[in-house]
Amino acid sequence: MLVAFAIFGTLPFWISEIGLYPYLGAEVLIFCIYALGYNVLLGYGGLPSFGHGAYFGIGAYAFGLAQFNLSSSLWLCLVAAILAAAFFGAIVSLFISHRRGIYFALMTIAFGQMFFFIASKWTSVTKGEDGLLNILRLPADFGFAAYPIQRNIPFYWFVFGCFVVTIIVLWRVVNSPFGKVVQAIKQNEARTAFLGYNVVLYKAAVFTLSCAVAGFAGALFAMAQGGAFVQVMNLQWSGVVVLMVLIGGGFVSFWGPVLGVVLYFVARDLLGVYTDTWQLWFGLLFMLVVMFKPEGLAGIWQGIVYRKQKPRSSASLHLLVMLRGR
Amino acid sequence: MAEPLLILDRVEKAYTRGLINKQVTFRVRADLTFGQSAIVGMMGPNGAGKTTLFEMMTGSNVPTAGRVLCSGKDIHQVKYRERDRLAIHYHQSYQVRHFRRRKPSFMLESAGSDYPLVHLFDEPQFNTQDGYIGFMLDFFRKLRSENRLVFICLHPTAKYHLDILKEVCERFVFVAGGEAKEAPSLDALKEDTRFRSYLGDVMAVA
Amino acid sequence: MALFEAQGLHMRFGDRVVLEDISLDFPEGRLSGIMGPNGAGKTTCFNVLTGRYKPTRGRVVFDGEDITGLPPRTIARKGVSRSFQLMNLFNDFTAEENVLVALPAMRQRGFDLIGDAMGDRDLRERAEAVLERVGLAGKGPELAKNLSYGDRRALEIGVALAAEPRVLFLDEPTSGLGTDAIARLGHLIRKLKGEITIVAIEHDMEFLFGLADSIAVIHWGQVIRRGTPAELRANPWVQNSNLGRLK
Amino acid sequence: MILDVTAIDTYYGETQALFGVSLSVDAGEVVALLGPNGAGKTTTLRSILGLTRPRRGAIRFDGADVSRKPTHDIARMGVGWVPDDRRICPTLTVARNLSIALKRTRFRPWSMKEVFGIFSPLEYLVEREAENLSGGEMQMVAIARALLGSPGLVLFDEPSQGLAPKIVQDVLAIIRRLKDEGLSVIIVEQNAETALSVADRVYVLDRGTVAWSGLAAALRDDAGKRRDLLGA
Amino acid sequence: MKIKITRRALLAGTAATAGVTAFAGPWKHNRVWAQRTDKPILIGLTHDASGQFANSGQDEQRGTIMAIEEINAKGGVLGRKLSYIVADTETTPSTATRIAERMINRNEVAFIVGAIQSGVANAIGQVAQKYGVVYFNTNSSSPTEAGKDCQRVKFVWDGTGANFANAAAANAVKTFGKKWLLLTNDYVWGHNTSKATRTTAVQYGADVFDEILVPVGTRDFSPILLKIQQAKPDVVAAAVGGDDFKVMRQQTVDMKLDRKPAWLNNQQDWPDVYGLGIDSVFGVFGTTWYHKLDLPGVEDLVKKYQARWPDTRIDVPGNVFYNGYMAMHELAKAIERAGSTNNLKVIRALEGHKMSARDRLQHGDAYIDPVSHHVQQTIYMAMGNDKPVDKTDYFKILSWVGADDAKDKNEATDCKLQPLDKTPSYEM
Amino acid sequence: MDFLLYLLPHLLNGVALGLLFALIALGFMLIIGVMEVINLAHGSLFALGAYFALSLMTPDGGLKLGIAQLLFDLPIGWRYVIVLILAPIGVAVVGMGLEVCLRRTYGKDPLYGLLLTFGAALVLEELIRLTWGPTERFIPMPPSITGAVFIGDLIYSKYRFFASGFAILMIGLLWLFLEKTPYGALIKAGAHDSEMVRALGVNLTRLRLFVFGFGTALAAIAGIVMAPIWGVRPHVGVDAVVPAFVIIVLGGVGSFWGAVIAGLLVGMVVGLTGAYATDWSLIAMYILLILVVTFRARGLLGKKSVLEL
Repeated sequence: MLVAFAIFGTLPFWISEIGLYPYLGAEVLIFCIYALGYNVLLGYGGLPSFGHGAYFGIGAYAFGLAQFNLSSSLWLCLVAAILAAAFFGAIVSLFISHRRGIYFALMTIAFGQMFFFIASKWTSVTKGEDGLLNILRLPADFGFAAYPIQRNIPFYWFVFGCFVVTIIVLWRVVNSPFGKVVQAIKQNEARTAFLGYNVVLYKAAVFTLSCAVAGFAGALFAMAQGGAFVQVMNLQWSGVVVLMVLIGGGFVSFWGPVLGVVLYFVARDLLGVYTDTWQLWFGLLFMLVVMFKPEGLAGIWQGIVYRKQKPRSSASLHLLVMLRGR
Repeated sequence: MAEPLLILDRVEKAYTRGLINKQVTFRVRADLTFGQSAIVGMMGPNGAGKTTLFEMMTGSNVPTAGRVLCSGKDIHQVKYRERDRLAIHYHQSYQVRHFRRRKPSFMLESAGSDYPLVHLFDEPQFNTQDGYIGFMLDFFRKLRSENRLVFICLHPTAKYHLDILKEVCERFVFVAGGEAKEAPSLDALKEDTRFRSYLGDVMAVA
Repeated sequence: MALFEAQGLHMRFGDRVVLEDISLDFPEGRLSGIMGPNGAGKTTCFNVLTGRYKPTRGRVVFDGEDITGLPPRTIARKGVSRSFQLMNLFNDFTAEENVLVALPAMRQRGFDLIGDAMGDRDLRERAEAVLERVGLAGKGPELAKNLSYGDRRALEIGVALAAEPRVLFLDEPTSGLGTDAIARLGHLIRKLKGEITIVAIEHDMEFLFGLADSIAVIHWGQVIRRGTPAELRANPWVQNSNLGRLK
Repeated sequence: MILDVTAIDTYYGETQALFGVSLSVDAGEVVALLGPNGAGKTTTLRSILGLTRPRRGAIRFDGADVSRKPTHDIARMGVGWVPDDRRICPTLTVARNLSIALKRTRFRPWSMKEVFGIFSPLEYLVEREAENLSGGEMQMVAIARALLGSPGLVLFDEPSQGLAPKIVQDVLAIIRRLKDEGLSVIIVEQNAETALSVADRVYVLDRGTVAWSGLAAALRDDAGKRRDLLGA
Repeated sequence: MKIKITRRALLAGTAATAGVTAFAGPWKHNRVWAQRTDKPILIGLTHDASGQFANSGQDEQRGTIMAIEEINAKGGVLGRKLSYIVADTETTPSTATRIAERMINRNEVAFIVGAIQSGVANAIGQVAQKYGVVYFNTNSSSPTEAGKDCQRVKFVWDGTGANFANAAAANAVKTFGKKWLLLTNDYVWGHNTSKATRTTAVQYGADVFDEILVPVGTRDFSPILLKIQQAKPDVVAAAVGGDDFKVMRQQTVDMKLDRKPAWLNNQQDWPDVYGLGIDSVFGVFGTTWYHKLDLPGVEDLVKKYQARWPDTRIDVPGNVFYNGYMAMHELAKAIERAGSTNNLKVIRALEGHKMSARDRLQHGDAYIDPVSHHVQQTIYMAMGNDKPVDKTDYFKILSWVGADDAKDKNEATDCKLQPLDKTPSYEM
Repeated sequence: MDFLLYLLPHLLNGVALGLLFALIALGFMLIIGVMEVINLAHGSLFALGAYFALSLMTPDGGLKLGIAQLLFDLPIGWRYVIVLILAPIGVAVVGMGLEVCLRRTYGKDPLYGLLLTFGAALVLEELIRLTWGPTERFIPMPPSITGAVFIGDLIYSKYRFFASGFAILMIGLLWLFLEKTPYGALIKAGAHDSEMVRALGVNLTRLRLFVFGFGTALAAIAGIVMAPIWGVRPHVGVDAVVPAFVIIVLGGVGSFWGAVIAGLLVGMVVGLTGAYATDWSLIAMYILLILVVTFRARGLLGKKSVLEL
């Protein structure tokens, strides 16, 4: 956790030194937010969504449209993006929350594709293939002072702030009673229902929550890109977030998705130099992870750490588990 | 209602093979009447048609000829879902067979009964080691006392099977050679050579 | 009047009759047993009673209130709790978390998105008390999946108990346990008996006959016999079986 | 010993069904497993076949350790199985059900003709879809199927279930014949009488443990003991 | 001398060094170079290498690279060589944004060239505008490119859907009949192009009785073709692009609907048609260039192409290659005219610049419209060639329309260029 | 009357499409039946079939082996026949490779199988892109099955008649295979009760390998036949796997004729939306999926299966 903050908190000071660029850092953080939100659904809720790109896209569009039609306040536009994604997520959750496993996954694909098609079709609103352009990085107005975030480095700091806020919120959520119930549902849905919990409602809530976070990330992405494009809503992009979260180890660790995202982007930027086929290798890596280590990178790391700690008493183990949140 | 509980009115089922030159590969007939409640033991070699008879009594298998009247109602004219309100077939799950339904349910009449009148127990398992035999026999007697007709289809492969039959059954039906025949007692059945050959060595024990 | 009652339950899956006219009543404070051979419909019956399935016909009454067809969560909130035949724990939770999630106080806080689930001292004390009650004192921090089988069985009951039920349904609590563990479980259930109303499906007749106040035998989806253990044993066939030789 | 089962613990998921069960079968021997509902008889057979692999303990068949072998290898070594619920594929005809079972092992081979010689009704049923068979007919198919696999050890799970007395006698005759030919049989029965009439030795199971074992004759002759162990 | 610094070579060095010590990054050297006149001018090539338009993207890349090599062979620009880096935009705007950010901030390119899809072009255009980097949209022909999505730094080199519609519609009403049906790919380019077609056609008396929207990614056109067959229009004006068009053409030919009704296909990109056989070209369509134009220099270019790219599947240059090639050459000339790589100077050198027919290898003169930054140029009308002279001779050029006749009048009203003084300035 | 006459070709179209859908779905179903795996890579293998065919049909396909030249010298009709045999075999080999990877997921949550095949789908698509390029390709067809036929006033594609006929033939052959051959018996028995089949001495591992190969070969055949209708591009797979799933859910897992009927139904829906609501035709499949799963998760003729989680 501290490591993550240390790395991301100082990133603009060294990223150029290693041959990368601050803009990439911002994209990485945005996708971290997206993936962390997604992991509350997949890793904690056990609900695989293959159509999450839709809500990311909805957030992006909503941010742009709000900026053009509603208000020039950054905060209002962000709220609009979050609400829009949450709203559509909530509607979809009505259809899918009583489903599990494969049916759930396929329904999310179907809805994701529908949103994608509608976004590409509804050109009067989304501007279709051209993309919704000229979305501004509105100044961050804190009341006492407003900071422009047009340039990449200030924008990075802004995104970093969002990242920290998201982490704090999601960390609270997964360790809250709500988070516990969601984890309980993942482990044993029937039992949770028999303990008096309204399972469908919790599933709908966690789906909506993760859609809201996706929408938030989408809005930031729209700012980063200066536009909203329909491609982020397609199946392949939705699949990429699943890949990132699983390879990173979302099943076993809160931080897993961050590892996955960093690996994905850095590999993409660095390996992309040597090979056009890096997507292929990433896909193969994903298959290997599913086959041999569904716990992902975080799982491998935990495996090493726990092996070292075997002699410790169960109480201190518990302490460790609590510290890691799982 | 003074209607007899169950009438197998010249019921016959035949399976044939071949489209033009039809050959009968299987046939079972029954013409029996059960006026009031009783516990009936049913026996017969494998493939003689006991299960087919049961299926016709519960209405799932349509007879080639004849009628099954359950408390005066032709069971094949009763709504599918309500047939088990007249006659119910208890069987091992692997014995379930599915038959085609010709008429839609709404064209049929309702059963007019709440709890099955005829109970058909197809090869219930009797294990001497746990105590369930006792509970099961009690149950048969309870059904009988509540004016139900109980069939127990049982192959007496051991002496205690015969003991059970003797203990609870008042009437016996033996299905063999394509026909269901009734006998008043086990001893009467034993007069039948086919029954003796069906029993084989168990006869000696009995 | 009995605390929990089933009146004329019917259940069909498609064309298959699974439950036929089941009527049962479980008096308050007693331990009622349900027994029957495999596939007789005991677990289906349990599932109907606890709300997992809606009966095709018939009523389930709890404390004078008709709860037929209500979803499991609603029935559970009224004070009906159950354990499962196949172990149904939250495996990646610790024993303490397992119990914690089951506490009604936790349920009320279920949509609390920011509080700390493990931070409430009062809740944790209550969870610890439940663990102690089922003989798992001190095993709270252990992950459920790392517990021994017997402890898991006990935790299974602990989770059901933590919901502070008025009626506790136990589905084959002894299944898979060795003789010693069965004895310990019997001890635990005997302690609970009298405190709350218990209904237990059980395969192990020795166990059940030793504990139950009354027993219903289910076969072919019907109650084929009911009575006190002594009444059931009166039948000569029963006398000659294993059951007859029990002390 | 053709089969040696040593102290096996078998679980379904995490539910333990067998607690240290040991038994052995000699070549040309018929062994009966008796016991009440849920005692672990069927589980024992499943463990031998490797369908539910024991977590602890060892199983040796025909001189080889089979406790880690895949089921199909165990079957190919010559273990035949007549499951209690028959498990005939309902959408296949009798002939096709039998044809998929045909195989050779080091033990005596059986031909279709031979099998039809024993179960004469089957010959007329070959073209029938298995779901249209009566219970007894299915049982015949199940036994025929086990024989066609040329077994050296046949596991009969409730073979008398649903069969007419005469056919039960036939099945018992087959068991005796297998025994005479030096093949071995384990027979699981609820109906103790039937089993005792053919078995050499008996294991009585109770709640997943061996409660008693000994010669079948001892039980046959001692009514009191029989009552004690098996009920009336 | 050929300088070929590909992204691969450049980044390979980067990655290798980065691991060892605190590496200063390539751009630090650039700054040093910036003071020296022999520093190569770095061009970022943002051509699609994967995705829906990869085929065309690679073709225009060949054009651009060939032009760069020719320029370097002649001694470069302002005495400096050109070098380039390439990156795959995956035909995805969000990837294009990231690549543009990287090229500008990290690789410090001087100019960016390349796009097929309008979304990609817009994405790059936005980033480029932010930093003031001159960007050539070589092949995206959405009318919005030079309309509402125009940028001060962006120059559009292909004819747009509106140009082609203007060139074709008038003629078609006269020749084929008045009963028109529009077939529109359900996205921005399709909508705008169909709108332009409809306006022009109606102006000349056509009756547009139906418009069928075809979703992007449609595979099976038979229901649509059956409908067309049943409706019996005189003209089907199709604005269907990319791979969709290829499938549609294949199926139309298969159902023998390619002769009647008359098909008016907005534009025909060479990479989309080449290799499918002459039979597969159907209908009347527009193009900006053809390799058998009877003009001096055309044959030369074909020969140079074949010498430079002997292995490609496309044996002769087509319009997509041509746009890339011409644009790159014009960029070099503009730098020369500006006498500097200063972006604002280059922009000024480009705006309103006139290009002679001879230089353009077209029949009419062309100019860069200062209002929309769109290259107004000759548009050719063509159809399938029934008398090909060789196996590459797919098209029969029917006629051509000069730049002013083909011009899209709406551009002037739709396009609002950012003021030049609000555009960041730089010099590489 | 006129309306009906207009409708007729669309219905024909729907039937042709439906038969091909059924062919895709049957291979998909075999795999679900025996392995209880939802093979999301089915569509990519479908695409791979078309690409293998492309390589074998024309030198443009990128096959540079000397032996292939022999093939290219054959008359196109013969070549097509050979390709219809060789390409599916090639895809079956790839499918078997995937099955070997899948083994580790058997007995776990079916989600793992889903995730693995999802990854495999991405990998296969990427491989196709790398090998054959990202753009639309066309497989040359024997002239005898291309062109149009006239039914009275209406034109209809000859190829679609061929495709329908071929699909009917394949479905018929598949039925015969399942009903009349010992392998068919093993597959059916294996799908019904894998445990018993193992106890009969059948190597289930090998049976699964075979069935997976067989199922993917069916996908490949469908891919080849579908190629002239849908075109060949790397991401064509998604368009095949969604109807397959809809059909299986509609028709019920394990029901052969259920799948055929559902295939026809889905084909009809797609054909008609293509004609009368063209701009919505691509979403139609997804709307159908949502409707089907929302209202009829068990399927029309289906039994309980792994799908019901």
